[in-house]
Amino acid sequence: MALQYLENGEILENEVVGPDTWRMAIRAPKITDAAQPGQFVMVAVGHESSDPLLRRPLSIHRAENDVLTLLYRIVGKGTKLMSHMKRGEDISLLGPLGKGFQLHATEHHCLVGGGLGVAPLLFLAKEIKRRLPDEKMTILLGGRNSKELLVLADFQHVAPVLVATDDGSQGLHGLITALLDQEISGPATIYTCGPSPMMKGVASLARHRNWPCQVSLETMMACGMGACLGCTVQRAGIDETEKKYVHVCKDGPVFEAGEIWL
Amino acid sequence: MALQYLENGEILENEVVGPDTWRMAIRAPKITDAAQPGQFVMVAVGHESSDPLLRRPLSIHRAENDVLTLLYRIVGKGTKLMSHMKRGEDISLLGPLGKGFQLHATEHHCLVGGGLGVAPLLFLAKEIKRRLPDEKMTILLGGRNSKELLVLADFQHVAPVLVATDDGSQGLHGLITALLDQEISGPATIYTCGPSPMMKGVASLARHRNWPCQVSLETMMACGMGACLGCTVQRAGIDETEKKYVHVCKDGPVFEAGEIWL
Amino acid sequence: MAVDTSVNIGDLNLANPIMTASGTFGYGEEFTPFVNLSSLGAIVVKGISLNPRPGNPPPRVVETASGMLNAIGLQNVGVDRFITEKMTMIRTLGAKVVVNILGDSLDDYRELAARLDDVDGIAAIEVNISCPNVKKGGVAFGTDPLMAAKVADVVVRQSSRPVIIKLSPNVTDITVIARAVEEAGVTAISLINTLMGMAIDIRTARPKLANIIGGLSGPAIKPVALRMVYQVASVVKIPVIGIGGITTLDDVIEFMMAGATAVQIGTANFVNPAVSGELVVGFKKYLEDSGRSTATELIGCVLR
Amino acid sequence: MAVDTSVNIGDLNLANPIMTASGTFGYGEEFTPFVNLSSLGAIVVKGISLNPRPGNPPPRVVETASGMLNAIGLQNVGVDRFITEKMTMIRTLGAKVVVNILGDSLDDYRELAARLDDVDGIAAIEVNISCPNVKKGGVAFGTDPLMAAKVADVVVRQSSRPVIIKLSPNVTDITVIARAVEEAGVTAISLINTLMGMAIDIRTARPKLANIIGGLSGPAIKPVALRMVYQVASVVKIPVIGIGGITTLDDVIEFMMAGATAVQIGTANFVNPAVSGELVVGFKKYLEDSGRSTATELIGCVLR
Ligand SMILES: Cc1cc2nc3c(=O)[nH]c(=O)nc-3n(C[C@H](O)[C@H](O)[C@H](O)COP(=O)(O)OP(=O)(O)OC[C@H]3O[C@@H](n4cnc5c(N)ncnc54)[C@H](O)[C@@H]3O)c2cc1C
Ligand SMILES: Cc1cc2nc3c(=O)[nH]c(=O)nc-3n(C[C@H](O)[C@H](O)[C@H](O)COP(=O)(O)OP(=O)(O)OC[C@H]3O[C@@H](n4cnc5c(N)ncnc54)[C@H](O)[C@@H]3O)c2cc1C
Ligand SMILES: Cc1cc2nc3c(=O)[nH]c(=O)nc-3n(C[C@H](O)[C@H](O)[C@H](O)COP(=O)(O)O)c2cc1C
Ligand SMILES: Cc1cc2nc3c(=O)[nH]c(=O)nc-3n(C[C@H](O)[C@H](O)[C@H](O)COP(=O)(O)O)c2cc1C
Ligand code: FES
Ligand code: FES
Repeated sequence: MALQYLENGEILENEVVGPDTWRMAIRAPKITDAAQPGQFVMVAVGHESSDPLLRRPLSIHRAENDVLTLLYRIVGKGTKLMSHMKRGEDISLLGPLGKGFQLHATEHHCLVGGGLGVAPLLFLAKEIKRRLPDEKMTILLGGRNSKELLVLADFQHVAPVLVATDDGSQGLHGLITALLDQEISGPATIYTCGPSPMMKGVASLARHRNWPCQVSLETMMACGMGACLGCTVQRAGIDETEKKYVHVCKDGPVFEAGEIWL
Repeated sequence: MALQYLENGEILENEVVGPDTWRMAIRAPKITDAAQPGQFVMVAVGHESSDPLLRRPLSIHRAENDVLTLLYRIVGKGTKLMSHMKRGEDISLLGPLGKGFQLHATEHHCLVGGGLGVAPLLFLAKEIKRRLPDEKMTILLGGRNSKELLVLADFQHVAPVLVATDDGSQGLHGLITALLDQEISGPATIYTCGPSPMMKGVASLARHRNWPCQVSLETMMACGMGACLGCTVQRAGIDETEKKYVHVCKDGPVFEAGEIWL
Repeated sequence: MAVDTSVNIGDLNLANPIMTASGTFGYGEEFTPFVNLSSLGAIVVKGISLNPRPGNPPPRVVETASGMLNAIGLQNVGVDRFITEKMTMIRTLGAKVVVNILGDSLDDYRELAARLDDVDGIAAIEVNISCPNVKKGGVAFGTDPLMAAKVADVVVRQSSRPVIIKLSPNVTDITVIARAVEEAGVTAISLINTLMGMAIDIRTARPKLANIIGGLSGPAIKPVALRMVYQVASVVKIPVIGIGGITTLDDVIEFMMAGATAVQIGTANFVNPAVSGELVVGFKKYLEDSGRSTATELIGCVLR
Repeated sequence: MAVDTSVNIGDLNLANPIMTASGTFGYGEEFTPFVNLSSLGAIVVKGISLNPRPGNPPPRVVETASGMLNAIGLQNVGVDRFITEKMTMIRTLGAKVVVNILGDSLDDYRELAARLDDVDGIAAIEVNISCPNVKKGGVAFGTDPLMAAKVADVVVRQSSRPVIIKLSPNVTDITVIARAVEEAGVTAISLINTLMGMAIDIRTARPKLANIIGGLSGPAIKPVALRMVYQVASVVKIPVIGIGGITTLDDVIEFMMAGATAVQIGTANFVNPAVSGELVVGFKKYLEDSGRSTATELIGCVLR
């Protein structure tokens, strides 16, 4: 079994980086050291209260020098509580969890992220650059508007970035799938994370173009470690055994697009 | 009906003043203005979480210049959460609640407080001094040891203070009832708040000496405003109607000692 | 856009679906500093019995995770003083008032219903059947479909007003009880009353409540309440009133979508005494914002 | 002072009363980074049926106030692969293992019990009777005393090992079911399984769980679980195993004082995967600090 830790990290930074979007940096040497791009952590948000009860899954945004970074959007109680946490406080993390992105040599690494889906892609981009420094990489980012293009500069430090916005306030006026369609030609490997309609679009284009495509999924999770069987998505193809479903926390969150029902 | 408010106060100070004991000052003009000694407030400790669920009853320790002060001990989840609140944050208060101390002219006002029971007595002492400046007042405070004699200096500013400690580290080595028995002679009115065995002792001595005696009680409370009927204590004497019990939040928290079963 | 927030419980028209739950709102009076009572759909007053009851010894309440246990023991002034003293005050409140009744026997219920039927200023009767039937060895009326139907029947016969029957959740199949009381002719069903629960003080090794067992209420029970409202609304034709842990506007909408025509706010009144009034305002705004023109559109939309 | 933390479930001696609950601890393996499994009283593995089951479509879990709803749908590999694949791994864990079984019919239960009786490395069988009886129109076995007793009877007859029967809390009178299965000869009773609950997504007006209704677990249900353990322990002579919202050491002590001989930790494992091991350590310390020399002194001390 892969190494997993329950680690109390010290919050080094917790700040706003976009609309309702925060970034938290945590000193957590054990998890940071073991982390692979595409993996996630389960974060305890509730202190001694039983409401909220469960940990919250968040992708590993960066993992460098003993410091794990999370990028999160306030959507409910748990993420709101996280945004109230202060530098110096402890936070309990469980991780690294799940199966991340698979890195293979390819002519062209294309990272396609929408909205908060950019969270795991920065770690991935940095790893590609570190481990496969000579290979071509392009990063495509989408958002509703220019403000929703999160941590853009961080990506630009790693590789060339192309952007699309729904309102045209920056980059291509339109969907990120259109950007992908226009800008990328020839063989490539796609890594994508974002809202589910976006990933569907990206996966279908990839199938069309014969690009291998890895998608990073989200589902509701109770445990994050394969114990509750709560985090299912359906496998592509019909099967009436217990193998009909895969578990996002253990078999994923990253899957080959063809493997599952998107 | 007496004036009651639901008021969001601003925390001006929240600091340790003794073993596990904190003092919180809150700008809350409406409640402060309406407050009488012996009354209490119901404090929301849970923010948007439903655990802890209920407000916590705390006596009004001071009420001056728009500022309400609470003195509280960390005994569980709710008070612990209170101690984490920071200056500048808001806190929701419901109050002032209940029937406080009755001030009548008397030869000698004796305030007898043990442990956290001193909380409502400071406000009372100040009111006696303000409204009945010519009458004699003595304050008797007890605690396990000198550290548990809380906010002693604040009392000493108002009137002469006598102390007793269980371990003899300050004042009389022994119970506060012994101190009361030794030091107070002649007619007096007793106001007491503290652990239940202490109040029993004080009330029994008062009965013996024919002193009017007001006691301030604590029970579990859900609403603090007479709606849940949860906060009962038994009335002295037997009665099989609904009048068998009184409600601490509405009929009290201050009672004539003879009125209830202590 | 003008929206219609009103709902009907039989012939009883409520300005909006927000009611307060029995035993959590006193006789209304206590809340006048915080809520404009006439803005509410209705208030339900503390349960009334034939004779005054002292209630249980303390401790009567204890907090649990996202909930509380109570064993008040149905303390009340009895129907005589309720009529002479409380109703006089209640009529001045400007609220629609539902009177909650409870008994030890069928005769109790019959007499209570008869006595209250002559009293002015009552909009409806709500019958609490979670109480023990003393003749049947203390088994709660509400746990047996036959007994529940009998109580419903005697009250309906004595009342010229709408009769709401309030179900106990401590049963194997709530739909059986619901169908039985519907057959008996009640106007509406309200649910749920509290779940039976317990807590122990480990320092003293004694139950935290003097009565040992108490009723669990608050957000903790909401999923159970919502499930039962959904189940009951699926099988009866009469209006269902949802109760159990309702605290936020989202909770109100959930219960209505599950099939509730109205809702009652209970424990939440203790946490925020202004909550019922806030929900009335919030509900109207929700309808406006969501582009629905009537409250009734919401009712049971999950069922369809 | 040397303390004896052990307890007995019939002939089965547990080093301490801390077990893990079925469906919340996988097959144990997932927790090896966080807990020394051999330090636990026992682990109970995910429920096993005769044939593999895919389980329900997603979403399968949703959080509620101090609790969660699940509708996993009893996904499992089936008894054959359980025996050949899982048991091989489980035997290496060094833990005392209780196997939880579930069926659609009496025959299922009989066959499961028979198949497992030959398998090495199983300390006891726990029978989940909260499942629907397909022959009886889907009414859960655990809601009817006769059906519950029949299941208990067939499993007891096929098993040479201790048989624990796990009760559903969704019943009017838990003591009736408990007495019925005691009569049928089970070694112990565990309770409670989850309460039936529901949640609605108001944006979509659809239930949050694909299965509509799910099982409520976690701290929210603790008061109900504790009450039922207390009630059952008051009427049966066999050991009772307490389950429901147990998270802290205080919770463990409460359940034991209410009459539980051992406890199972469920949802809390998701919040803190190390919790079961921490409770083993904490329990020993509690006994030492409280001056009790044996765990058994605690059992049912509220009842006395
Ligand atoms: C593997 C994984 C990685 C994730 N990475 C990130 C990340 O890097 N940054 C980020 O901001 N978010 C991420 N998410 C989503 C994040 O977990 C949820 O937004 C968060 O749990 C919401 O918690 P809350 O208490 O604020 O909201 P809640 O009050 O619990 O819910 C608010 C809304 O969010 C939805 N929601 C809650 N939990 C989840 C969940 N687990 N998955 C999807 N939707 C959910 C609810 O259905 C509800 O509509 C990830 C989810 C998964 C499964
Ligand atoms: C009218 C009134 C005035 C009070 N004034 C003060 C005050 O000025 N300063 C102060 O420190 N405390 C005061 N108390 C007690 C205070 O309300 C409790 O200590 C507090 O509610 C505990 O909350 P918690 O969440 O920290 O503890 P919990 O986790 O709720 O409980 C911890 C322990 O405290 C006990 N407890 C909880 N609530 C109460 C209660 N309402 N009354 C008595 N015991 C309780 C519990 O039984 C438990 O043993 C007062 C109580 C009342 C009724
Ligand atoms: C302190 C208290 C007293 C109650 N008294 C009554 C009562 O007299 N009659 C009744 O029918 N229900 C009574 N109830 C039950 C509530 O009306 C309601 O059904 C239950 O609390 C669930 O709703 P909630 O979770 O919103 O509180 C009482 C509840 C509480 C908490
Ligand atoms: C995700 C999940 C899956 C469960 N699966 C099973 C199961 O397969 N068999 C069973 O008997 N109980 C199952 N249960 C019930 C638990 O074993 C336990 O009885 C219940 O959750 C109450 O305990 P808790 O509040 O500590 O979680 C499951 C519970 C959860 C939360
Ligand atoms: S979240 Fe529990 S198995 Fe995946
Ligand atoms: S605390 Fe509710 S009536 Fe006193």
